[in-house]
Amino acid sequence: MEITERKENNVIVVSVAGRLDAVTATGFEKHMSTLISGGEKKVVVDLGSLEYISSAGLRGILSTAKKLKAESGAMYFAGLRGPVAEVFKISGFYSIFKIADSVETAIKQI
Amino acid sequence: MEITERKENNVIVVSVAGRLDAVTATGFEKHMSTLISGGEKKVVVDLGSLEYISSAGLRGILSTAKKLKAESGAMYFAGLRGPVAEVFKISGFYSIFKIADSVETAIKQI
Amino acid sequence: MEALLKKQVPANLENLNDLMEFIASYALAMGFERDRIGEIEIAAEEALVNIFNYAYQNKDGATETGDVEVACGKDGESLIVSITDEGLPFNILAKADPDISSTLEERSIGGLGIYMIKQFMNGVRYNRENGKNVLTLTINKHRG
Amino acid sequence: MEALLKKQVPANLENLNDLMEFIASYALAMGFERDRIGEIEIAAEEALVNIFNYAYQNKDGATETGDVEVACGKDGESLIVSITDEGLPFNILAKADPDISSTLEERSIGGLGIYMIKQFMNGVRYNRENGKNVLTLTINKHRG
Ligand SMILES: Nc1ncnc2c1ncn2[C@@H]1O[C@H](COP(=O)(O)OP(=O)(O)O)[C@@H](O)[C@H]1O
Ligand SMILES: Nc1ncnc2c1ncn2[C@@H]1O[C@H](COP(=O)(O)OP(=O)(O)O)[C@@H](O)[C@H]1O
Repeated sequence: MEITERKENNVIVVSVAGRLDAVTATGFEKHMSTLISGGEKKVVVDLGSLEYISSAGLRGILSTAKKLKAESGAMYFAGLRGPVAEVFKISGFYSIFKIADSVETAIKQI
Repeated sequence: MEITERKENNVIVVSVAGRLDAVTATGFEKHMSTLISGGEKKVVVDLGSLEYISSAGLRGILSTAKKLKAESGAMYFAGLRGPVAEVFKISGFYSIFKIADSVETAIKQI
Repeated sequence: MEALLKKQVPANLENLNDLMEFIASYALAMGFERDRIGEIEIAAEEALVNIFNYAYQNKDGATETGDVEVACGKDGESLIVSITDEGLPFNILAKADPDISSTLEERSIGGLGIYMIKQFMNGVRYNRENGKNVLTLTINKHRG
Repeated sequence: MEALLKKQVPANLENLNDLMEFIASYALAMGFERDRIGEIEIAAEEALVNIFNYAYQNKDGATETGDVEVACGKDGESLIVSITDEGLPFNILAKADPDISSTLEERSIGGLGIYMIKQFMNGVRYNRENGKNVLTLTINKHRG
């Protein structure tokens, strides 16, 4: 897993590439936790280069979302494809999260 | 399936023997529905001679319970054993229904 | 899988008892105990009744006629029951379980059938082959 | 089941990547496609991580050491992955699925792992044999 970040106005775009699995999910969760503690309120998570996600990754996303919600923040996911989109679908994540086709759309709508 | 009935004061005791399955459950449901429409409010269902229950039987019980609840009635189950008790357990019926060891206890408590 | 016995009948409730007896007597011959046979019957009934009710529905929701085939066999000490229909593709493994912790008011009336299949069987396998659904249940002498 | 390959390692997260590669390369050799291999990896990861986390817990909740064995084999066109541990008895088929329709607030953080195993696999079988849990996953070239 590789995490890269950029800021566009008041929106932070976090791109997660590679594998979000039982080995790497803790790193993701900590990273996101630090962002939220640092005061970020508008988060776009770009999954366009994510190849693999298991329940550990979903768990990391769920707990991040709960933390952000507690701070009245907002989160968007963008760029989901193939297996990652499929996992989001069967886990019901499409109905609990805001999902945009592209990072640009997500930034506009957040 | 065989249904027999007796009344003790204002409590109706319905004994269901044999198999409560996809073939017989409709008969059970209709029978119970008639009782409830007839004004019975305290129902003890004696399952001591019930040998087999499938989801069709559970469905019949759930819809009976919902009808009775709508009429502010009360229902107790008594005499569960072996496979029937097991099915009640795994279906979570022990936590939504009142279950007594014996018909006598049920009549007292209802 | 050895010692295969098959039975093919039209997929409707009238044939349930025959199919149940067919399966139960095979299990009995293999030396399964009475309570475990009850669990096998429940699982088989749930799968069969679903085929009767849902597999042969057409677009208008009307049920068309179709057959169901039940095969019994052994795999070592285990009983294998496989159920085949030519209806709509349907994978019970992928079907989410009902919420069994909800209250009576919240509880929906259905959804317990597939749940019980998974509870009672040791193995559940779904294959879609040549336009057929093949559900294979593997059952050990004890639920385990 | 033919062409069996086995790998036995201590049941901890450090060995996850090795086991995943072992399974993925077997599936690749059988001609499975990339996306389907991803689904197999998810299922295997979920089962393995649960064994790392829960199987060897003692009464005090502390995790003791123990091994896990992964075996890959074929059954015709299907891949068979069987995972064996000597931990607490645990049958994933009997585990109720999470409620995936609840809202973010209501949703619990866990419980999705076993659900995904059932979603992605064609067959799931659990046996408890001689103090061992044997989980056997049957996987066709395509999920459907
Ligand atoms: N063979 C099948 N074909 C299509 N849909 C099915 C089939 N079996 C079950 N289903 C669907 O799965 C649901 C759950 O089935 P089940 O757990 O047996 O409970 P119930 O039939 O009481 O609702 C059914 O309501 C139906 O929508
Ligand atoms: N091998 C195992 N032994 C004992 N308990 C287990 C085992 N695997 C899973 N469990 C139990 O089943 C639950 C659900 O597992 P799972 O669906 O993988 O989600 P999660 O591990 O994220 O909670 C776990 O929380 C645990 O209580």
